[in-house]
Amino acid sequence: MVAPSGLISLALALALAPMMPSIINRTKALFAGRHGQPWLQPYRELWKLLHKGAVYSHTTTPVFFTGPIVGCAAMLVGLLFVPLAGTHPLISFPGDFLLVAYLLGLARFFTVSAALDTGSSFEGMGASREVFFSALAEPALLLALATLAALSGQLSLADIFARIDAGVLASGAGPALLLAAAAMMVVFLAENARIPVDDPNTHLELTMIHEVMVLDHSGPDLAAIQYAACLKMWILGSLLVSVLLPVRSGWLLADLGAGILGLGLLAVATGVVESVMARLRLVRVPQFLIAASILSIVALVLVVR
Amino acid sequence: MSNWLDAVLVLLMLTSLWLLGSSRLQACIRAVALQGALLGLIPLLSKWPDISLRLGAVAVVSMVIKAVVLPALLRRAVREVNVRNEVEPLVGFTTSLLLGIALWGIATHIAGRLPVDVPGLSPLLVPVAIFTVLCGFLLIVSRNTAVMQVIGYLGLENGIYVFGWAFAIEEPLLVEMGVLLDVFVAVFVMGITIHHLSREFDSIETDELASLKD
Amino acid sequence: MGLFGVGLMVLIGGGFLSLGLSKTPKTAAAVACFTAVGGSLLVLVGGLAVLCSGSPVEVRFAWHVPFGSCSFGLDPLSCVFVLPIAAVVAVAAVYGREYLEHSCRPSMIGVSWFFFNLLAATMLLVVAARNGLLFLVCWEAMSLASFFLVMSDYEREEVRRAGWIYLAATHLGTSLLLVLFLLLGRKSGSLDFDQFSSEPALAGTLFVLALVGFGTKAGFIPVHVWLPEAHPAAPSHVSAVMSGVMIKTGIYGLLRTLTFLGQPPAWWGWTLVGIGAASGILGILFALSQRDLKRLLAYSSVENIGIIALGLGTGLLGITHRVPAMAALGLLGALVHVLNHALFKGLLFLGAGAVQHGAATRELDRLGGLLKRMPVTGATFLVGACAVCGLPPLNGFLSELLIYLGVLAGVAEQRAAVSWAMLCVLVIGTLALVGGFAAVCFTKAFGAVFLGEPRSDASRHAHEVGPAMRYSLVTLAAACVLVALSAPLWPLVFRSAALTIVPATFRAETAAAAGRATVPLAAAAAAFLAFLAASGVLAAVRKRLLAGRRIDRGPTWDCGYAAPTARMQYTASSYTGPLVVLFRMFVRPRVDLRPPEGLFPIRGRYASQVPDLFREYFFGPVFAGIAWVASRLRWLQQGRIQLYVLYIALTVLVLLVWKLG
Amino acid sequence: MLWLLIAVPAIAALLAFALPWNWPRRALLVASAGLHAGLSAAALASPPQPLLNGWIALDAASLLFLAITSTVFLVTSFYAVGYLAREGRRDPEPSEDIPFVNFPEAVFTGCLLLFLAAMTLVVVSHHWGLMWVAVEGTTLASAPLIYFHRYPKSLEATWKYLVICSVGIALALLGNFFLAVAAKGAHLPLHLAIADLERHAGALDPLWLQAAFLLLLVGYGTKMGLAPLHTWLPDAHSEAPSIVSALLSGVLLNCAFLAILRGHSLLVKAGLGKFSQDLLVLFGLVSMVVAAVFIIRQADYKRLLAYSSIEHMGILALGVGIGGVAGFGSMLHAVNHSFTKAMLFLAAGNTLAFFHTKSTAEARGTLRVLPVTGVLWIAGLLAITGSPPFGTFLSEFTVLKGIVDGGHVLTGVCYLAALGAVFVGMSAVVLPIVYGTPAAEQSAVTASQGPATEAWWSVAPPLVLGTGVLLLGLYLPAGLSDLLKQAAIAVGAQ
Repeated sequence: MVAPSGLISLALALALAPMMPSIINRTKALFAGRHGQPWLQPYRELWKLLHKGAVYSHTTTPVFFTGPIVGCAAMLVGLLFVPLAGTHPLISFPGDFLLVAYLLGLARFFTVSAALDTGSSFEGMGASREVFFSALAEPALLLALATLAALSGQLSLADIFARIDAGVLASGAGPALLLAAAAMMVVFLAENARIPVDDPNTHLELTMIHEVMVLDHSGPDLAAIQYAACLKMWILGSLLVSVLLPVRSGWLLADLGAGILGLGLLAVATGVVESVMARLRLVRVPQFLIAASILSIVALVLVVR
Repeated sequence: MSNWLDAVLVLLMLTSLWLLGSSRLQACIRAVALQGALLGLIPLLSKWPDISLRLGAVAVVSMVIKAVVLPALLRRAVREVNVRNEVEPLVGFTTSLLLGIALWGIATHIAGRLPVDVPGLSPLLVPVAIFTVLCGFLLIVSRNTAVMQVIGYLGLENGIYVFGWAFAIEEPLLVEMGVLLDVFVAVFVMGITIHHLSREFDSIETDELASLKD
Repeated sequence: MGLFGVGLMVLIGGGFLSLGLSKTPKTAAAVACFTAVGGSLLVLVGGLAVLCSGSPVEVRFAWHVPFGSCSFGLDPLSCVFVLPIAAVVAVAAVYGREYLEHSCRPSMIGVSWFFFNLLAATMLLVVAARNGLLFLVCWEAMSLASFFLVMSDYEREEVRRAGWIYLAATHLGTSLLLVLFLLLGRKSGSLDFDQFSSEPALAGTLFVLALVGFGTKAGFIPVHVWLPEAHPAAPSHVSAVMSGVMIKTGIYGLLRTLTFLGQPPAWWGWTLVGIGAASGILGILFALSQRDLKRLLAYSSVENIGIIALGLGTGLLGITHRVPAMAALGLLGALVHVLNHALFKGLLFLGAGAVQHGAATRELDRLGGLLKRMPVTGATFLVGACAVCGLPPLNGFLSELLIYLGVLAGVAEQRAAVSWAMLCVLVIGTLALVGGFAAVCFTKAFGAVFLGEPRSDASRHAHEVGPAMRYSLVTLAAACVLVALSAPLWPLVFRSAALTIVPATFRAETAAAAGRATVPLAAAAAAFLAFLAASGVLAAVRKRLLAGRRIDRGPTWDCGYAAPTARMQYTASSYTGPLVVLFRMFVRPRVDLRPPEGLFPIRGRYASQVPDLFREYFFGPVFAGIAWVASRLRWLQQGRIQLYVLYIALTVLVLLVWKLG
Repeated sequence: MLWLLIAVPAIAALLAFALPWNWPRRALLVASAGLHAGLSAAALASPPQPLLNGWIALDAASLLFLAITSTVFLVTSFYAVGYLAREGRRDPEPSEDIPFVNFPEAVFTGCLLLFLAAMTLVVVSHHWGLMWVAVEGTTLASAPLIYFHRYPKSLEATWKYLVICSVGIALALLGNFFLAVAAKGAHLPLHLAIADLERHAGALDPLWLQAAFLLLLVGYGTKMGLAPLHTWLPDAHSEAPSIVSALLSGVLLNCAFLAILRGHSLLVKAGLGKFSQDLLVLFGLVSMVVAAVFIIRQADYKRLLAYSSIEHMGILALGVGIGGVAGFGSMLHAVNHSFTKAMLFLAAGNTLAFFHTKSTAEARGTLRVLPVTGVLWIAGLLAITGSPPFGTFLSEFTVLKGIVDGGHVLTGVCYLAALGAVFVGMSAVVLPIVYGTPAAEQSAVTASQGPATEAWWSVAPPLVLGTGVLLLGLYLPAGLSDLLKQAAIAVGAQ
């Protein structure tokens, strides 16, 4: 079904998505005792990139610049189905969360292909890690979502989150919800290339995952990639927030406000995590992700029993 | 005449044991010839005194063949290939004899399972027949020279004929054919054997004949 | 039925004609190709007619063999399989004509085409047969035709080995089917399908027989071992047919058997789900650890068969527990995936064939950078790769979506049972994991073959394939997209087929649930369109932005390392290395490492290959064991005549004493 | 009429011994084979009157096996002509690797015809004694055929064949005497005409009857090649010339089988069917398993075919033992097996003539050097292992149906397991023969002047047989199936 009110949250998402990295960076700077970059730094970077030319490697093929386009398009379409807190998304249908999950997969497929297209061994390495880790993250996410579906007895994100309110928490499903949320948090960190899985601002290609894949992109392509990354963070973030923040006042503005506030807090939390935690050794990451899957399986068993 | 018949049967049995026990080819040939002769007596004794001409003729012919012709052929074979006059057992003679006793036990057991209600028939007949057959088998299995296997085969045949004479005497075709066949087989087996011995191998050890296998 | 029959005649006739014309290869190929396309199109139309009308048709002739009758029929279930068979055969025939010209000895072309047409015809006959004996004859003829096609390159040792493994596997599988049909026909004494009935006591046995017998053809783990051997060995258009549709006849057989067995108990569903999970995960794990492109694709077929099994299992559980949505969506998902897999796996195998044809190797670590040299092949392969990963906006996503929804529908009904959580974990976990691994596997395949720099001279001098092969590739790629965009259609088309498996008492509500399945699919299709539009817009924007700006070309950023060579690229094997290490319990690479030694090392060597787990640790040892026992028993026949006579004597004695004593 | 069936080959045999010229003799062979076939066809059309107060007669079973005999013999006789013509040309000094050094052709042809006569007598005789004599006759007539190439191995094979078969036959004679005793107990007029015995079957002494059947089974089983009495079979088949192997496997074994069947039907009529059925099933299964054991990794392709014959004899026995529809299947299988196995042995003959070796390791890649023979091999493999669309599939399937309908679970499992093992083992051996890479010299020859041209006589007969099996798999004429049914009933297998 289609809900016009979804347009508002869509517009907010498009506008505010770049704020999340900015908040994260400010938080980290705060912890590091630095002043940190300006709040609108991400917007400036996008603006700058959009006005640049581009450099392409001899090796590359059209796949190279298709990657960012597909990635960005996938996120945009994904946003159509993602509710923020209690608010209704633009479109919703039974199983839409599967579509969203697979759209993320599509974006990944093309980002990775674009990375491989350069023929650089570093980008190949990054691509290898990316697909490896996200393959392990996927069950965690889907099983967590399945838990929510089972809990609410609904199959579309809108209906699911409409049913997950304080009442549900009171009804003893709290632990399950928390476990699912924890799993989703892990996925959030992994998918958005955050510590403890990846380090967005390392300077050594050997240790990068996401950053190394986009080394060769420049200009508008890079802008598309960065914007897509923000949107991805927004999508996963709002799923997480909708679980953790059961505010279902029914007033659009109140719910939206709560949701955005929640996202902000999530960004802060991420910043805190990044500041206090060290990055895991690469061989440890799989266990971290599998643990997330196990969390959501436990949650599922708790719910269905 | 039934005690005469019994005597003949006992003699048959003893010849079989003799076959098992003797270490000389010539002796074995003699034993098998004797068996043939005794065999010829059975119908005459069991039907005495009313002996039809046909019966007498058949008996005599078989006696001639089994007691004279075949042993002669065997001797010729042995002479031709001038093998040593040894039996060359795979199983020692004492063992063979002990086995023979065991076979007698088995034979009596089986015979006990097969009652015959034919008046005037010696109770010894069935066990002796079976025993002779088994001894023939034992000879074939436990001796190493082709000639001894032929002898064993003849012993086995003799055992079977004990039956033939005792029961199927009214059955014209069978006996005559059987006799006929004996000649045939003898001729062929001997022919092949002699051929084989004289041409291909220069010994009659059947070990030579174990090249075809898996 | 009329069209169907005519199409079959055309196929068979064309086959024999090309056999007769094998003296003149070109004409033979032309005739066979033409008849194959024409025949399968006729069949396609006939099948569609039945599918749309939804009313089954039957014809029956007398057949003078014991228990045999020439009875054929087409019902929706058959037609669901007729569709992909005819489609893939037609495309593969067009492709094969050009492919064989370069890869097959002229003297053999006629024979090869004969068997190709025969394979096509027998597959169709299998799905149309309505008599047990007829089915078995067609089934075995199909296996033999494909066996001879697999052997067509018999000069190579590994091909002969593959052929033998295939022959043995299919024959052993079939022997179980004999028992299956005989048991089914036992009560009525006739082997006609409409006379079949199963005693309730035997239903379980029958199910297991069907599962193993048909599973061997379909490629369920652990009886999949022939598949990764035979499919790479065959000519590519044949691999496409075998992997795309022939293995599906196994699924058809299983479904057809289920229609005889009545109400399924829960354990059937669970078994299928378990097998599906195992086949899915292990299949894709083996796939992503392969170095030979066609082997990789073959294993991925095992994975997809696993997905189909998951759908079937879900559907059966839905029937058992009377959850209409679950039954409908599970079965629909399985059936739709049959079609989808036929399309994209056919496409991928044809693409692999094109690669082998263009670059003269299938070794992933010797390929690379082909997209520049073979643009059409590359683009279509990309489409196939996305489809097989189940990514939107392509058809692979639809079937997986249906299966997901089937399970979730079951759980959403809030049946309180831990087993439902188990089901969720099994199905959803497997599908998710398999999806992720498939992405690994096919980014590897696509990247290693088409992207980066060529890793060997052969691939450096690769050339695009001819028009016929290109067209067939494009056709299948377009089919994948079209099926995706016409998503809401399929539940309606396949509904009646799915219902044939559902017990009559439960049909109505299942049908309703199946109808409701159009909603999410329609939405998905809309989303696909939205996505295409969005990417179009973004592409236009990018073009607009870059218009008139400075665009430089340079070497790939090499992190300060000057002049990296093509061989320094990340290889396919290293790409999947971490995953293989993580799952070394299942995937056991056999490594042959000779490191460089000394101050001035001459050369080192590193080779690794991944043998099939089950062949290595189960079937191999079992067969070797049997052979060992046989060799131990050979002394029975050791040439001494005394021993032989002893056998006779002992036999007599033992029998006399035993039987009379 | 019946006399002619036996007399024609017998007289022809005597002529063959006498005739001094080769070609007329070969013509005589074919002619008499044709005449014999014609006579049996006539007999099929209108069964003739029995002779010797019913000791020689033609019932359905006789007709069936007679038809098989004369068909296979006729087809192989064409092969024989070409074979003899070729062998006649070979250089005479004996050596193992060029195996073809001939007995005088006259003896060969004569014995071939005598063999036919003896087998015909076995088939038509309805008297235990007569049948026994005839079976012994087949042994004696075929011994020289096996000894055709006179080198030590064939001599050894002949020796074993003679000794083992004679011992077996002797036991059969004992069995006949036991029958006589059984009849004596019932005070019957004592001549062992099958018809009389079966008429009074009820009155026979059951104990002696069972004992007699045991001995007949072991005796004729030795000839038929039921394990563990089969031991002569692989040696004889591998050493005999291929035509002879074809006849031994395709016809002789059937004759012995018929003899056993007569005993079985007698027991059935006497109400002791269970006894003989169990024994037949037991021997059938044992034979199949033993054959499988030796087929796996068999290194000599003629021995391979011999063991496969043992396996199929097992199937025949099993089918009759199961009874019901399986009996019919076993009759059908007798036909199929005869044709298929004859065809395979003829193909093996071509292979042997080209490669001069029976080793499966060295005779490889027939498809490339002898295309038609290669095709024959692969078709024969599929046919003999019972794959559709060949007739053997139908018959093995029917036997299986009998097993399933009877609910013999264990038997069914063993049957399928043995068949599976045989298939895997046999295909592993035969596929290289067909597809493998030929040894250097052969491939060199082929490379220089292309694949060898195969004489029509060497490929046409097996092709005819193969086509026959194929047709039997696709269409079973009503007349034939009736004959099979009646035959099964006649031998108490239905």
